[in-house]
Amino acid sequence: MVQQFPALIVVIPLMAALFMVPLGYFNRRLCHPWLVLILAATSTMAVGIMGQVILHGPISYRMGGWQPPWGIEYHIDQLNALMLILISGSGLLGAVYSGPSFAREIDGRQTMASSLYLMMITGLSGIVITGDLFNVFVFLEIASLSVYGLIACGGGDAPLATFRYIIMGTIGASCYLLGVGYLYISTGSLNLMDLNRLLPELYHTRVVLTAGALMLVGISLKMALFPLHAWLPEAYYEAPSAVSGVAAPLYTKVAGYLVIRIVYNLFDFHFFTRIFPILEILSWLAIIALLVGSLYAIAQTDLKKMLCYSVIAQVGYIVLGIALANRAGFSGAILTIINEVCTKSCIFLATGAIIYRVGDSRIVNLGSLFRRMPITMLAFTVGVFSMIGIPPTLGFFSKLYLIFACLEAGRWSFIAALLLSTILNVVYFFRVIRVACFEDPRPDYQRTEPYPEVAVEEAPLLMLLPVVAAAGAIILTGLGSHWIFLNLIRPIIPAGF
Amino acid sequence: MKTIILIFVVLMGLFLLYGTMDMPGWGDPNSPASTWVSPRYIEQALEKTETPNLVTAVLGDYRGYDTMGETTVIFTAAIACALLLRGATGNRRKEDE
Amino acid sequence: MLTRVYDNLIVQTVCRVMIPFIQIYALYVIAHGHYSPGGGFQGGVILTAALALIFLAYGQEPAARRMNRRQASMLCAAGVAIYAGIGLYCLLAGGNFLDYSMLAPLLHVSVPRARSLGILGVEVGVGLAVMTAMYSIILDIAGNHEDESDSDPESCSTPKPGSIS
Amino acid sequence: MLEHLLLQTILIPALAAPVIILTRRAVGRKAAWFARLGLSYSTLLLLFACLELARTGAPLLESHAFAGPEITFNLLGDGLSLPVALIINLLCLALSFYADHYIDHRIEAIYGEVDEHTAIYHYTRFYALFLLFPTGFMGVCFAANLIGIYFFLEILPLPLYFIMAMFGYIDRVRVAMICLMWAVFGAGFFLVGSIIVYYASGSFAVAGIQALAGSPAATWAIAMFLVTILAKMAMVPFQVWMPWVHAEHPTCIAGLLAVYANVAVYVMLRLIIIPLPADFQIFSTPLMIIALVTMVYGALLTLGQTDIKRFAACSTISQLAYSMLGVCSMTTAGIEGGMFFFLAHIMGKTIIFSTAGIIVYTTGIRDMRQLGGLARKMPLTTALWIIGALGLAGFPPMNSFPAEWIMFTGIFKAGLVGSLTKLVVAIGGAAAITLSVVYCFRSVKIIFFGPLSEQLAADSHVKDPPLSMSLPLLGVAATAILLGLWPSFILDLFHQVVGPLAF
Amino acid sequence: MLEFVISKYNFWVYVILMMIGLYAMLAKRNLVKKLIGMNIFQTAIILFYVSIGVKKGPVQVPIILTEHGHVVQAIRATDYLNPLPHVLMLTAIVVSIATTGVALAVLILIYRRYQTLNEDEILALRQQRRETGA
Repeated sequence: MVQQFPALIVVIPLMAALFMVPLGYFNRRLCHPWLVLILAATSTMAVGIMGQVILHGPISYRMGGWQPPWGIEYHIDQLNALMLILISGSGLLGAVYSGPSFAREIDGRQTMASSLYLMMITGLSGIVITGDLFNVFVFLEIASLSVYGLIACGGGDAPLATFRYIIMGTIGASCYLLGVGYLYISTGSLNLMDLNRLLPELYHTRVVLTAGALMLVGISLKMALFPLHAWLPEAYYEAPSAVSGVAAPLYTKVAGYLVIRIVYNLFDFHFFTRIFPILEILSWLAIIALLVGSLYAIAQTDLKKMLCYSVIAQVGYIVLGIALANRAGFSGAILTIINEVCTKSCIFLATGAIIYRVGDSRIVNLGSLFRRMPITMLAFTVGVFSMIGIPPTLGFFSKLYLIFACLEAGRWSFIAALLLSTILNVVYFFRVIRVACFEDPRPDYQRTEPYPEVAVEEAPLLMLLPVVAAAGAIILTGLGSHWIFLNLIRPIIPAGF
Repeated sequence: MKTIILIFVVLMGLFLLYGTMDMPGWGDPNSPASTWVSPRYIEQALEKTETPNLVTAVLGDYRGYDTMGETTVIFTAAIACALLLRGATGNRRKEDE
Repeated sequence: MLTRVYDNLIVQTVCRVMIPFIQIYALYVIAHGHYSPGGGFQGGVILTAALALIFLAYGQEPAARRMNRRQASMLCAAGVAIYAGIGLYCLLAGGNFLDYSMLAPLLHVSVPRARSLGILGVEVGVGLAVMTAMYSIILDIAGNHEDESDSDPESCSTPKPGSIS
Repeated sequence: MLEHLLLQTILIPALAAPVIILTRRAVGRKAAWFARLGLSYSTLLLLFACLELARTGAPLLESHAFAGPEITFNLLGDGLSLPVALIINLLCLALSFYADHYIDHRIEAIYGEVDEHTAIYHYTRFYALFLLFPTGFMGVCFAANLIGIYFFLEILPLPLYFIMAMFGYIDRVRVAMICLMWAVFGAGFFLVGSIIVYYASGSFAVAGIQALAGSPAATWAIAMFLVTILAKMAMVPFQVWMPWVHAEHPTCIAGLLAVYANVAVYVMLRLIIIPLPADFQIFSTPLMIIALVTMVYGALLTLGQTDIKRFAACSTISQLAYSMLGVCSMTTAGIEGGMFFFLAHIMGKTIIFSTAGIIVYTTGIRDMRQLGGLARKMPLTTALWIIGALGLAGFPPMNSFPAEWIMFTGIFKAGLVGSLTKLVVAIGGAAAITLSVVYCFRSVKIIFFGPLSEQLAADSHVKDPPLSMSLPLLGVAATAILLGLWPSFILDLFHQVVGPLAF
Repeated sequence: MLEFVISKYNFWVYVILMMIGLYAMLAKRNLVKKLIGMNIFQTAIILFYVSIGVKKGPVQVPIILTEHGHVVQAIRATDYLNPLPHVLMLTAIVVSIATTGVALAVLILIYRRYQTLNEDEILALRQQRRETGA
């Protein structure tokens, strides 16, 4: 059975999503336990796959028994397995959390929302597990469509934000598809490993160059890399808490994963450094992204919006690691992905819990939250420390690797930018902590929301557990960062650095 | 603004055309796309799947997983529309802001 | 709010005549997809066209009486489930996911024939899923959300006036 | 008990903090005793270790795995780190007793009349945060890995930030932020310096820094570390934060703030001067000049203060520069004297500041001009302040006297064998001592002698504070005098490390 | 140059179509027009893919000629069109339709909230609401 896990990890959530529809019509209260159950199973399978990969090396799984490149092939190495764990783990946290969150924010529509939630996990897992470029596109669209639906049901200005997201997301996906088409016309293959074998002879043709650029631009749109980021803050801001608590950590990072695959596995990275030096441009964009994102975040007065801009800044870190194209950069990018998933889960879910209790996420209204929601705020603080990069959280180690990478590449100015962005992080996060810690609740604050009056106290257990678990994951991954490097990253560092 | 967009769009088009300059001509039977993966489908699909319509054979079997994804996509769309439009007047956040 | 009156006799009669033929044709397209252009998706869309004709000619309520939103969603899930279920059966029977050759012992046929039948099975699933999914989308987008007699009373609170119809 | 002795001193306070939070509902105010007991225990451990070291001369080495081979948690307790840690721990212990009344007073002043439950909440919160200080200081003292030192240097601003923002004076939240930003600013440079070391030597170990000797990377690493150290020590271009921070924080952590700033001297000695003496030569003279400028600047600033807390704060700037001057002189006597002055200074500063806290606590007045004649009503407090002032001014029998004596021996030696500039600096430094003598005795005169204002004379609250506030300070004073009479206990330990180095 | 244009005019057509779609998506202020632009854009890609599959000469559609279950003539790869792009595009068409469906649903929600589908009017309205609301 274990060798079938690669197929099951995608199909089980899919089947569960199908079954969710009649189940929800039968009794809506069963949706949430079902969701949690399935994602727990998925997480177990992800860990199983990781174990197998570590013990026996990369797994190849042939869909329908067809030999690649004619059939669709899964080629699973440590990076795939790692992404699967992150997706199903973060999905599990969000699933537990979604019980009270959906009941508050989209009451009465949990059935469809839970079903779409599972579809989102299906899509994301499909993207990161497959080794076929067109298959990536299909799952990219499953993931995108489900997240469009989930964001748009947030109410308020969410539909407009979603529409912009749809337009931008479609342009991104289409650019990717076009890039795949260009590769197909010049090689005749869609399989990643196969293309990697075929492409080097064609590196000097214009069509391959265009294809590489198109794919990177398309994924950058999905990833919200700096000049293409405009759609992201509003979309994640308007989404229901459980959705933004899963989409914000996962989507941009899955796109980051795709960039890693394109730069290092599909093409040889020498292609992007020597023949078509786009990595140089990407590294500068990354630096601009992490500074601009932080500056935007400072300008916000709303906690959730601030976090959305911090997502943009963090994309800069990932891309920087990829674009520097050396060992430390590659490791730093992957560590940043892990850190981002844990941290953003923790912070976004904690923010959702705050909104659940306070009814608002404007920073001025968060007075004395440390007193009223101590555990949530403690977890939030752990997340903040990881964002800033205080050891022993993983954030510190990922930044450390990035700084090594800059050193190795001899980019002193980038180190300065990294440190500056750290200081900016301190500025905007400690503003929140300051209000939550030292200011009293505003006496004239009135709940304008349609929520019923609730006491501002510790969040319900189902919301609290995921937040605390994510905070624990931040510390654990930080302490285990060297293990992660040895077992998960070192085996997949591309040859040639 | 519209002028900028127009210029951008034209540049993008030129870029795409630049990429096509190295492509094989239209209908070239010796292009890589026609000589690497696809001949195997044409030659073996009937024997292996007893399906003369190669498109169906590739769609349903060789790349059946893609097709399952395709079906999933449309299911997702249906569910998304249902989520958004059925009983969409419940308890909505910031509705009356 | 516009209320349409569905009383155009000519349209209704033509539809009544056309719909069975459309449906038969759709089934042909699905079933004959192995030998001629066609397949689950194309056939499914044609089936949707038949349902859409009912919707256009008679209005939402008669259409919903034939298949309401709830049934459409469930059937759509069933369609995808047929596809994934065939794949899962192959997996449980010892092959990889979607490896139709594992159907051969079950159906007592040769491996290539099993593959052919497997394709047919998934095409049926695709056809069902596409038909109901498109129909469900049409009902959701074009329906006026006021005669929701068929839907879950819990999940559908009062519709909002001012929606487009 | 004695296994992992160094680790114990770091972990015990760190573990006591959550214990306090967890037990506060059950035992209430008594939870603070976990802090005191823990600190007493670790102080005893350190005292034992110092005595043992003095007897055997064998430094303690502990290795603990942390995050792989590069980033370890190795600890080193040698003649330099153990006495420093001992004195710091002693101060933490003393202040943990002193803070008992004081923090109640702050809670009442800030949060008004609160019920017992809320009071305990704030009270235990203070103690839990307070314990991060000993953790951080012990870590900085003992860590034998650059990332370890960085980590503990990053920990230290956190309790500072929170305690200041929760229990400080008027502008506390903003000032806490200033302090934090400066700390982060410094930490960033420290990290860059560590990475340069790693890049050049292939390891984060402190012992590996020597490998850089003579290379251009050494100069860069030193420059990066120095930015951090100067920012922490509030040397002249970076001094802006110190008066603010020192003026607004609650006085029960004042001594620790002085340690926080001054421990940078220790870091400098450990990371720069001991492993890279040759490369440091070019920085020596400029740093000495900076130190002299800071000394004079700080002393003049102090003379101009009227606020009793700012007075102590500005004197810190001046005093920090002394130890800097000593250590930068690059002579054995200078370094040992500088380090000893560091210890003398933090003890004296603890006494002075805490006494200032007592005055503010009893009179509620911070302006020195409104005080006067308090000696009659508060004799014990007057004695404490005078002891502290003697310490700051470097008079016998305080330990700052031998410290300054030895230190200036070293500085003059450096001046005589070295360049003329150093000699001029040495003379200037010696002359600057007179300034500190002046401001110390001026403060004694203004606050405690002269006419007593009517308002204060009538106030029945103005009297010596409860013993729990003054006894710990008397203990610190006694230790300071003891060390002033018997400096060789610590100087011998220093000499174990500094002596073998060839300067 | 002329030869380049003539031998590859399929690419020219798809690029022009695609740019029309892209322009509509970016420049039009009416959200429905943006959506239509998106459809044109996706159609252009489908056109591109399908044109990959074409082979000139005496070539069959990719359905193997059989009579009563037996192959009429020996199967040669050069005799039939490339089926793979068609397969891919069937999927892409479905994706395009699904996206359009969700986008329409979102447009309905937008219309319910703002009573208009013009982006400028929506933004003005939102600004106005924010000012009065705050």
